[in-house]
Amino acid sequence: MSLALDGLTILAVGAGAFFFLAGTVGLLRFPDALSRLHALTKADNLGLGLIVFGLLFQMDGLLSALKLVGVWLLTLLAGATVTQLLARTARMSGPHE
Amino acid sequence: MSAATLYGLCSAALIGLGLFGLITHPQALRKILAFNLIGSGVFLLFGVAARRGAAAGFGGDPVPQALVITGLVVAFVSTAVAVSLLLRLFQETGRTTLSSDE
Amino acid sequence: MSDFLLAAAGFVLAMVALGLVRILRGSSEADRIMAAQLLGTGGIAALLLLAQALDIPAAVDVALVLALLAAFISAAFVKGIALSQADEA
Amino acid sequence: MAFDILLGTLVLGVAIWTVAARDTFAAVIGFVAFGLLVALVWVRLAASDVALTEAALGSGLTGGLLLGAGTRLARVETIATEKPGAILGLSAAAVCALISTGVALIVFLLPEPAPTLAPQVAANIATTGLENPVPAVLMAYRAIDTLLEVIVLLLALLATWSLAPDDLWGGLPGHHDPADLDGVLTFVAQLLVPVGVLVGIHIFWIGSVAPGGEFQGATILAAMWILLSMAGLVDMPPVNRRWLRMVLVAGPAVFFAIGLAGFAIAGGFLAYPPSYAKQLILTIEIPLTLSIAATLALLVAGPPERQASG
Amino acid sequence: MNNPAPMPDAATPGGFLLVLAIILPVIGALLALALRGPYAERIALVVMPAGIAVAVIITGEVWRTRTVLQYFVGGWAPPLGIAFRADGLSVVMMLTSALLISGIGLFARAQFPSFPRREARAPLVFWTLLLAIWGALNAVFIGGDLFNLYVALELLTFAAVPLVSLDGRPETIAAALRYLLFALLGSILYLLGAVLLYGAYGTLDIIMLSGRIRAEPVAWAAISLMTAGLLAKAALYPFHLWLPPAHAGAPAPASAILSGLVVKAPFFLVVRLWFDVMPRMPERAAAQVLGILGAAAIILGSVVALRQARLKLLIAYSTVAQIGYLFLIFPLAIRPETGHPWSTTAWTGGMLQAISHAFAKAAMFMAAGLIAEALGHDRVVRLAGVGRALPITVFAFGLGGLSLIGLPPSGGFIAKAMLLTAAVSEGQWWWAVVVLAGGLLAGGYVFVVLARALADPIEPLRLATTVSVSRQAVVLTVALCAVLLGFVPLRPWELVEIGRPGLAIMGLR
Repeated sequence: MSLALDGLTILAVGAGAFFFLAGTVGLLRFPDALSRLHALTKADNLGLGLIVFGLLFQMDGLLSALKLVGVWLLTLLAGATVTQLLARTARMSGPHE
Repeated sequence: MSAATLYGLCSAALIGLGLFGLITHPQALRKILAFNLIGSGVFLLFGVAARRGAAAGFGGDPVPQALVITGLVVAFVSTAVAVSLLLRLFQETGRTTLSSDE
Repeated sequence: MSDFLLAAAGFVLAMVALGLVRILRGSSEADRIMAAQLLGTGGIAALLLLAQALDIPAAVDVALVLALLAAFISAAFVKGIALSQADEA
Repeated sequence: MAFDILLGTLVLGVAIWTVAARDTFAAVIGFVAFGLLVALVWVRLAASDVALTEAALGSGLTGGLLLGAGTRLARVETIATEKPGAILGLSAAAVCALISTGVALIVFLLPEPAPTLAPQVAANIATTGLENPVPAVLMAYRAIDTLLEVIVLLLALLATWSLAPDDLWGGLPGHHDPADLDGVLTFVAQLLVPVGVLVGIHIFWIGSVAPGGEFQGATILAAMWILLSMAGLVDMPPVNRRWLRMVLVAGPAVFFAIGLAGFAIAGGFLAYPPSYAKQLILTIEIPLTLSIAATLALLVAGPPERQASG
Repeated sequence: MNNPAPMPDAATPGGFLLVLAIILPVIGALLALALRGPYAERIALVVMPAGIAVAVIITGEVWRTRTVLQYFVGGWAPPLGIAFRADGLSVVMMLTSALLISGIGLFARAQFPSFPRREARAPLVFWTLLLAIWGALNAVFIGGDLFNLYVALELLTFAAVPLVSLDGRPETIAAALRYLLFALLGSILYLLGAVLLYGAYGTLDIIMLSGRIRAEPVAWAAISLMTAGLLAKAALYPFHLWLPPAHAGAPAPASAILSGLVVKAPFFLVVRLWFDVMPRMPERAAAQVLGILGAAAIILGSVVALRQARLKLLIAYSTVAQIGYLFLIFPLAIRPETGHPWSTTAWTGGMLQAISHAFAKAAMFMAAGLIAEALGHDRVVRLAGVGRALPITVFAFGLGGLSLIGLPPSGGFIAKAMLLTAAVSEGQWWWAVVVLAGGLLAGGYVFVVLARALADPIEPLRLATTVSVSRQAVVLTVALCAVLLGFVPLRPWELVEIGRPGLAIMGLR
C-alpha cells in the first residue's frame, strides 16, 4: 500500500519538476513578454500543483493536507494577480524588445 | 565542512556586500536595502551559532533563535522609519539622496 | 523517499536559478517580475518538498505564510503601479 | 550538502543583484526574492520559528513596504544620480572585503563543540508551561527584551507620525481610494483576508507548542489590514482616536501589569508562578498580538496625509 | 581601594529599584501616548521628581553598601536570564540624566505647551520621547546583557531621531535620515560583535563574558566591530559628519538632550566593553588608536567650530570636539601591568568630563535657543546687543563655555586638569598638548560668541519676542551645575570605582 502511494508521489513530483523545467526554458527562450508570461503561468500552476498533489499521498492528517492545498491556491491567487497586471501593461506597451 | 559553516561563510559575504552597498550607493533607498542585507547576514550568523549549539533534543540553541526574532522586528521597524523619512524628504524637496546637502 | 524529495527540491531550485539568469540579463520590468514570480513559486515548492523530506512539519506553515504574503506583495505591487500611473496622469 | 551549496549560491547571487542592479526598482525586486530564499535557509538551519518570522516580516511586510516606496520613487530613481568616485568605490570594496574575510575566518575559528544554552532552556522550560523553547526565551527568560522591543515599535510609530505637518495631526495616514468593486484588488482582498486572518490566528495560537507566536501572527494580521486598506474596503483611522491609542498601548500595558504583579505573586518583576505561568503568558500574548499588529500596519501606512472628515 | 568589593552572586536587596529606573519613564511615555494631548506634559512633570528620587536612592544604596546593585529580571540568572547592575559609573550617569532631563523638561514647558482639549503634534512627540529617552538611557547605564543593551540602544535611537526633525523643515528631515542611517549601521556592527562573542563563549552577560573571554582573534574581532559601531553612534571622528546638522537642526531642548546625554550612551558602552567585558585584555596599541581619534576630534571639531556662522552649528561642532576628550581616557587609564584603570586620575577625569559637558552643553544649547527665539535668527555676526537684552542667558552661556575651555571654576576645568595630570604622570605628554590646544581653540570660539554678544549694537536691537526670566533661570541653573562640579576634589573619586575591583575578581574565578 505505502509502496503504491510512494510510487504515485514520485510520479507526480517528477512531473511537477518537469513543468518547472519547461517554465524556465520558456522564460529563457521565448521571444516576447506575452508568450513568456504564458510559459510561466503554466509552470506556476501545474508544477506546484503536481508537487502538492504528489505530497498529498504522504500526508497523515486532514489538516496538513488542507494546508498543502491552501498553499497551492494562495500561490495561484498571487500568480493570477501579477499575471493579470503584467498582461495589461505588456499589451499596453506592445510587443517590443 | 558542515552546512552551518557553509551558511556562516554566506553570511560573512552578505555582511561585506551590504556594507559596500551602504557606503557606495548615493540613493537612500538603496542604502536602506543594503542595510537590510547586512542585517540578514548578522541574523544568519545567529542562526549558525544556534545550529552549532544543537543539543538537548533541540535542532538548534533556542536563545540565539529568539534573539533573531527580536532583531528581525527591529530591522523592520528601522526600515519603516527610514522609508517614511525618505518619502517625506522626497515630498518636500524632490530629493532621494543625502549626498549634496549643506 | 526522502532522498528523492530532497533531490526534487534541489532540481526545482536549480531551475529557479536558471530563471534568475533572466533577471540578471534583465531587459524589461515585466521580465523581472515574472522571474521573481517563478522564484517565489519554486521556493515554495522546494520548501514543501523539504518539509516532507526532512520531516519538518513547521516548514509547511512557513510555505503557507510565504504564499499568503506573496499574494499580499503582488497586491501591494498592483496598488503601487496604479498609484504611480495616477501620478503620471 | 549539495542542496545547501545551491541555496547559498542563490542567496548570494540575489544579494549581489540587489546591490549591483542599476535601477532601484530592480533592486527592490531582488530584495523580495532574497527574503524568500533566506526563509528557506532558516528552515535548513532548523529554526522554523525564525523562518516564519522571516517569511512574514523580513520578506513579506518589508517587501511590500519597499515595493510601495520603490514604485513611488522609481521615476526619479532611474535617472542615474552622481556616481561615487573610483577611489571611494575601491577603498570601500577593500574595507568590505577585509571585514567579510575576517568574519569568514572567525566562523572557522569558532570553538568545537559549540557553547550552547539549549540544555539550560530545556531544564527550565517546564516552569514556563510552554513546549516551544523559542517563545519560552522570548516571554520568560528574556521577557524584558521583548517588552522593551514592543516599546521600540511604538516609538517608531510615533517617529513616523511625527513627520506629519502640524495641521494634519489627527488626520488619516496614507492614500485612500474608494473601493473599485470590480477591480483586481477588491477581488484579492475579499478572497485573501478571511484566509489570512485564519492563518494569522493559527500561527499565533500554535506558538506555545510548535513554531509560531505573537510576532509572526501579528505580522500576518497587519498585512491583512493593509490589504483591506489598499483595496479601499476599510480606511486607516485618524491617528488621535482614543480607541486606536488604547489598542496600541494595550499589549505593553498588560505586559507591564503582569510584570509588576510578579513582584507580589512570584517574587520579582516579570516572574511567573510556575503553576499558572502558561495562562499568564497567554494573557499577555493576546493583547500583545493585537497591539503589534496595529503598530506594524500603521507603520507601513505612514504619517497622516489627509484631513479627517468630520 | 585595596579591599575588593565582591560582585554579588544573586540579586541584591535594593535591586528592584533598577527595574523602577527603567520602567517609570517608559510607563510614563506609554501613558502619554494613551491618554493623549493635554496629559503628556503633566505626566512628564510627575515622572521627573519620581525619577530623580529613584536615581538618588540607587546612588545612596550603592554608596552605602559599596557594592554593585544587582537584579535578575524574572528571577532568571544569567546566562539564561538578564541582569541589571548598577555600579559607581552607572549611578553617576543615572543621576546626571535625571537632573539634566528634569532641567530640560522645565525649560521646554514654554516651547511645547499642552493645549487643553486638543492634541498637538510637537508637544505630544516631545514629551513622550523625552521620557522614552530617559528610560532608554537608564537601560543602557544598568544593562548587564549585551543583547539587552542592543535593544536599549535601539530604544534610544528611535526616541532621538524624531526629535531632530521635530520642526519639520526639509533640511532637518535630511539630517534625521542621515542620523538614523549612521545609528543603524552602528547598531548592526555592535550586534555582529555580540553574535561572535555568543558563538565563542556561549553567553551575553558582561560579567560571565569577562570570566570566559580570552585574548584570541574572535574576541578581538568582536570588540573591534562593536567599538566601531559604537563610535559611529557617538560621532567620534571620523564618524562625526552626521552630528552637527542633526544637533543644530533640532529644537533647542532636544539639542540639549541629544548633545548632553544621548551621545554619552554609546561612549559609556565603549567603556563597558573595554574595561568590563575584557578587563585584562586592553592593549596599549589599540587604546592609542582611540586616543588618536579623540585627539583628531578635539582639534578638528574645535577648528571647524571657530569657522561657523550660526551659533547652534558652532555649539554642535564643539560637541564633536568635547566627545574627543572622553576617548583620551583609553590610552591614559589603561595600564596592563598594574591593572585597576579605575583608580587613575584619567578615569575620574574622563567621567567628570562626560557629566560636566552634559550640563555645560545643555545650558549652551538652551541659551542659544533663547537667543534665537529673541532675535529671530542665530547668526553669530549679528549677536551684538544681546548681552544687554538677555544678560542671564548670555551669562549662562559663558559659564557653560568655562567648562568647555577648561577654566576654573568648572567641572570641565577639573576634568581637563585630571587628564593633563594623567598625561604627564604617564609620560604621554602628547595628549597634554592636545588637551591644551583644544582648550585654547575652545577659548577662541566661546570668545567669538561672547565678544559679539557683549558688543554694542550699531542700531538698537529689536527683539522678535520677549523671553521669560524663569526660562533664563533654568538655563542658568543648569550652567551652574557644570560650575559646581568644579568644586569637587582634584583626585580619583571612590564613587566611580565602586564595583570595578569586583569585576576583576570575578574575572579571575
